[in-house]
Amino acid sequence: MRNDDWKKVSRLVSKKSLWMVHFCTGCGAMEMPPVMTSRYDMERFGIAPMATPRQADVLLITGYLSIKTLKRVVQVYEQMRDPKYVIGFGSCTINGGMYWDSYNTIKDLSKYIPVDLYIAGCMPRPEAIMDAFLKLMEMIEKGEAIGWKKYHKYYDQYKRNQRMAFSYRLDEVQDIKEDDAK
Amino acid sequence: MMAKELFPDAQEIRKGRIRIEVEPEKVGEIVKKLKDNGYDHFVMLSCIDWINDGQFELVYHMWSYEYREHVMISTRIPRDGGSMVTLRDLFPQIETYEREIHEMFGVDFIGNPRLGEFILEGWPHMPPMRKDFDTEKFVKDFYYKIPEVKEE
Amino acid sequence: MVDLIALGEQILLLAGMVTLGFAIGMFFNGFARKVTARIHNRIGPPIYQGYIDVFKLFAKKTNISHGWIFDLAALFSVAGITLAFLFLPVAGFTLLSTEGDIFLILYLLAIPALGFALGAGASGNPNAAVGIMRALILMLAYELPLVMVVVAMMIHYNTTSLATLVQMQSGMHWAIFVPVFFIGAIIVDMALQGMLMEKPFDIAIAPHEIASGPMVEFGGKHLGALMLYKMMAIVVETTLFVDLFLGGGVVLSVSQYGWIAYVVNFLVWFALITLVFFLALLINAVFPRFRIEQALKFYWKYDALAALLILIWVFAGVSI
Amino acid sequence: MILEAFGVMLLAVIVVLALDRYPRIAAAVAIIASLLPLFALTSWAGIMGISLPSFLAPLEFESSLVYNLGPGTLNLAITPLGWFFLLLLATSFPLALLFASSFVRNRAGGFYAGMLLTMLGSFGVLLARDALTFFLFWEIMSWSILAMVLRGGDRRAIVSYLSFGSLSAMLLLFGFMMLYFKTGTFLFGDMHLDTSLTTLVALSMIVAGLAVKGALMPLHVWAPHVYSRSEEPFVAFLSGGLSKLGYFGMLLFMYGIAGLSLLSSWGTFRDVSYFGYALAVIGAFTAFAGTVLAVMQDDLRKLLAYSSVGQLGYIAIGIGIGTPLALTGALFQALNHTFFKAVLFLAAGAVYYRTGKWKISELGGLGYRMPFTFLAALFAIFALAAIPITSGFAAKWLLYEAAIEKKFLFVTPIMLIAGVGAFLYAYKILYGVFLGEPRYDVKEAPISQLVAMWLLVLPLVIFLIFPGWVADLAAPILSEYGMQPIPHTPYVITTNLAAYNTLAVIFALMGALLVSLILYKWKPQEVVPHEDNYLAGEPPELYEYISMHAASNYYEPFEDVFGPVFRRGAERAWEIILAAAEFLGNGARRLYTGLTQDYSIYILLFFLILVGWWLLW
Repeated sequence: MRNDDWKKVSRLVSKKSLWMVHFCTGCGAMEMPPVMTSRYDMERFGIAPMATPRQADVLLITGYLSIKTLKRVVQVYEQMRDPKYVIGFGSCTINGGMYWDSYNTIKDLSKYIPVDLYIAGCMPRPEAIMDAFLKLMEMIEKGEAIGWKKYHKYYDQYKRNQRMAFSYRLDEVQDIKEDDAK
Repeated sequence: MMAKELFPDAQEIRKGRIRIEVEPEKVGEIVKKLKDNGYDHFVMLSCIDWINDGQFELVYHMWSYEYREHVMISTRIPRDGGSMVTLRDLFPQIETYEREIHEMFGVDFIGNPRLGEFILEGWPHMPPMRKDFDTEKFVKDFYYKIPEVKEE
Repeated sequence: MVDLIALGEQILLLAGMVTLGFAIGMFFNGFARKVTARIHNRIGPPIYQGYIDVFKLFAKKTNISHGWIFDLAALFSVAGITLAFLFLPVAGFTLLSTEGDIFLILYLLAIPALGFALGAGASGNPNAAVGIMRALILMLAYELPLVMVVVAMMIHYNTTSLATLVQMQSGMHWAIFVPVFFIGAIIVDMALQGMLMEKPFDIAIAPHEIASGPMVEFGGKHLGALMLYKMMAIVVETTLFVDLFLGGGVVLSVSQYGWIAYVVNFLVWFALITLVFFLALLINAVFPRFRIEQALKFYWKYDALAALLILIWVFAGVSI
Repeated sequence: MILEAFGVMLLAVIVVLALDRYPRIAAAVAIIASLLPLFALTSWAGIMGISLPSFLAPLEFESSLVYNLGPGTLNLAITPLGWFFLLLLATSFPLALLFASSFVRNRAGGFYAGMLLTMLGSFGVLLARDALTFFLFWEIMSWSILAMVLRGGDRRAIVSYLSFGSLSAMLLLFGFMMLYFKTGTFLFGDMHLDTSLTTLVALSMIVAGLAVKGALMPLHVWAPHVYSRSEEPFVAFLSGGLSKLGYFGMLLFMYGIAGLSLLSSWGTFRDVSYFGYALAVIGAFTAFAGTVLAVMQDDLRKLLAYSSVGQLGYIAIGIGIGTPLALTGALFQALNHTFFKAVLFLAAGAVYYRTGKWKISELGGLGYRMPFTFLAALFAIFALAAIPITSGFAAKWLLYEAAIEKKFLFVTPIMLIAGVGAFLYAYKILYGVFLGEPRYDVKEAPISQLVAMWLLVLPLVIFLIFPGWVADLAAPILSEYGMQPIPHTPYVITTNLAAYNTLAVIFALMGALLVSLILYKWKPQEVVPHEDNYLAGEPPELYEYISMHAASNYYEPFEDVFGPVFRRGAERAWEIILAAAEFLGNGARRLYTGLTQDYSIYILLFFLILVGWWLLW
């Protein structure tokens, strides 16, 4: 079997077993219980909630992120093992949403960690979440969900943006090269 | 004894809601007196930025379960370099409110040992709850200026 | 030369049975989730979900380790549970069970548990340490009623070998049909609930409370190995129950029916372990969880007290 | 020959005392001197036609040595039982000294002198063939142990050891005297005991006196104090080697001198004598209570001490049951315990040597820093928890089989549950000391300490593969007691109930490990630093002030349940007895008023009672 074929099979099987860790900030966490319980039942697609990022494949950011929370999110994201995917919930992760003018919440999540998929809405309905997961599976199968590859490739850019955010200054960016880029 | 009897010049906004305006130096004394007279619940400490007057207003909220009465002790301190003596010896929980007000408004509470970083981590700018802090401008100058990740 | 061929056949048989055991274990994972989902009025994952999950975990691109002690967990858990499986009589096959006995199996079951605990402890995560503490106390809790009933049975049947026990129960003289050991079966089933760490005794791996406890730092292939261990543990523990009380699932004698007996016995064994596991799942699906000292008190008060009655019954030699 | 060896050892005692300022040389002298008796005995055995090292074949021990030492006679002989225990002591003792060579720094001469005297006493006990010689050497051993305890300088340890040691000596002496008046001889070979009550009382007294040394409950009180307040090499020998002498004595008196038929003549229950049954029940209780108490300790040495108490209880169970199977199991357990407990105490010593801490909650993460110490301790812990990848399992298995065979319905579950309890404290040692958060940046233990530990681990591996060899060693002992040795080959032990094949276990384990290793090495992995740990996303900067080592009060739910019942139970009971004795003594003291009138009244009362008695009868 050629390596490409093997990768294809691997993707085909792996998409049916997405384990997620949800980072419950904001109100998006409230939409998860109906998705998981008997009304919508996401487990029928092999999606299961996990307790720690070590075990998980998908990171759900379910709402706004303050800078302080962003630090934890980056920590959690880096603790996840490849291949890993990120889904951003609602307007807050896209452009800040109702926190568009807040001094302490980030406006665009994809500047700090690679986001594979956004779900629009404030908040998105459970149907939208289900749809997003199906879309993610499709992307995985086609090999389009490559956020984790992007994170490796543009690691210095992501780190730069994270440093800017953590220090609340645009100019105070240290030399990334010294950091052990993975 | 009820607050009205203790402080005859207190202003009764409506039933069960008393407001006392005092000098900053007298706040400790009054809070202690109220605490000894049945007002044993310290509700919170809040701060208002009167930017046109150049003053911060600190409001100490207290509640008595006995009289079912809410007392607000209001005091004003100067906006620039204003400071206040900590009351953490009377009510330990005041410490937390003082930390928050220190972080958000920059008021110095003399005697509070924990006035460090509280909610914000590494915030280098002006305390953000002050009225002269323009959040919209800050967001535009900072968050929107963070560059997108460029893909080659 | 003949000996060598026989040895080769034996090794092939063992390897085949172990593979089959793991396959059944993975099937049980999907089965458990499906049953639980149906009780919750959900559709649930496909029944082959266990295979997909294990495949995915072993297909992860990067894996992390916390050092060589951490790696021992994966090694010892899979190897230990395989060892325990090999020393059980399974579906009419004695495997290696004539070379050991029930005590060996009880202690072999401790190899994966201690190996797993070693790895979890080596990760340095406090959640893992707390989880292991609970798991060990739970082990102490459920072992008391279990060993009391087992000792009563062993003294009654005057053997400690499971292979002999299964043989003595052949011809449908199952222990569960003896009234005393029917009660014993209920007690051991309670203990089995703790052994399988199903609710109400899943405090050790409480995912919402201590972030899945011992498994908190395991991901990728390490977690895959642990999942294999847990899945195989289901097979081993239910088989232990079936061997003790349900005659190991042996209904037809091989000498009489030839190869048909093997097939039938295998199917009956499979049906019985599925049934035992199904009962555990039913309890699991509807219960909240006990705190650890509640679990300890439950086992040592009610379960052990009932087991004590059995011991006294056997002691007095009444009606058995 | 043996007396010459004793003489050389006495000489060595003086030499090491003189070499107090040169600890290394003193250690070397002591180690050489400690190897002498073993050589002497082996060569002596060679003269007697025993070709060594085939000591694993059944031995013939016949002749005895009689030494006239002026006023008295020393009767010494090498017996199969003595030989078995000699092997244990003589192998663990030089290694403890080797460990001490880098561990003991201050007043080293006194340490080695005390150790050598202890060893001399214990060897004499093992070789003694009459009660007086036994008692003489027993007391030499006991008093030199006291000297070592005094070095520790803990008042509680000294007082408890002194009181229980004198209780033990008293009981032994009374027992010997009663036997002497009954039989008219001190020689073990000539003692022909009858079934009278006096013999029973004498035997019970002797066994109780021996049980003090064997740390059986409720006579164990001294052990945790002494074990936790003396130097580790000594404790390793005390717990590993010397505590076995109590059980050696029990075997000698119960089966060698009294014999099974005599024990059974006082009544049997399911073919087990009441005497043995009582011992087995006490042993089971000791095993369980010792385990529970060990789980609750935070001091590493105390934990190991209570674990010793618990593990020694198993030997008492085996001796109590008294079938060939049980006695083999007891001997096997004695052998295992000698080695694994010595390793554990030495490992604790090595940890202390590097970190200076005894408390489990203050240690942590040493597994990566001291890997060889960790592996030795891990192996010993596997043996302690009777995991079937060490020889520890075979001993426990034999005992379980023996108990089931004799239908010990209530003792067996207690033994089994104590075995599970051992997992709890075993993991507490593992996690608290060697796993978890690395807190100390220390080096590996010195090479002498490592060598000592690993040589002690060796027997645990050998007897895992060849449990039959222990049965070989036990066979002459059993035949001396008129019992059949258990059926065995080097790898397989067979009982009426089942069989245990170590080769099957080992090969299956190898195969399974190989398969899981292949499965495991399939994918690459990277090792992350310890700080990269999932704590709900808290960044590593915070770890500086948050301790991630969850080892303090580790088994809190367990302690909540068992603590009220077990904590200080035995000590409290003894304190109540002590208080009662003190109260009675104080009352008796009031009688001595110093007034002549009072004394005359006592005399009068005494005569009145006499007269009254005479009138009534």
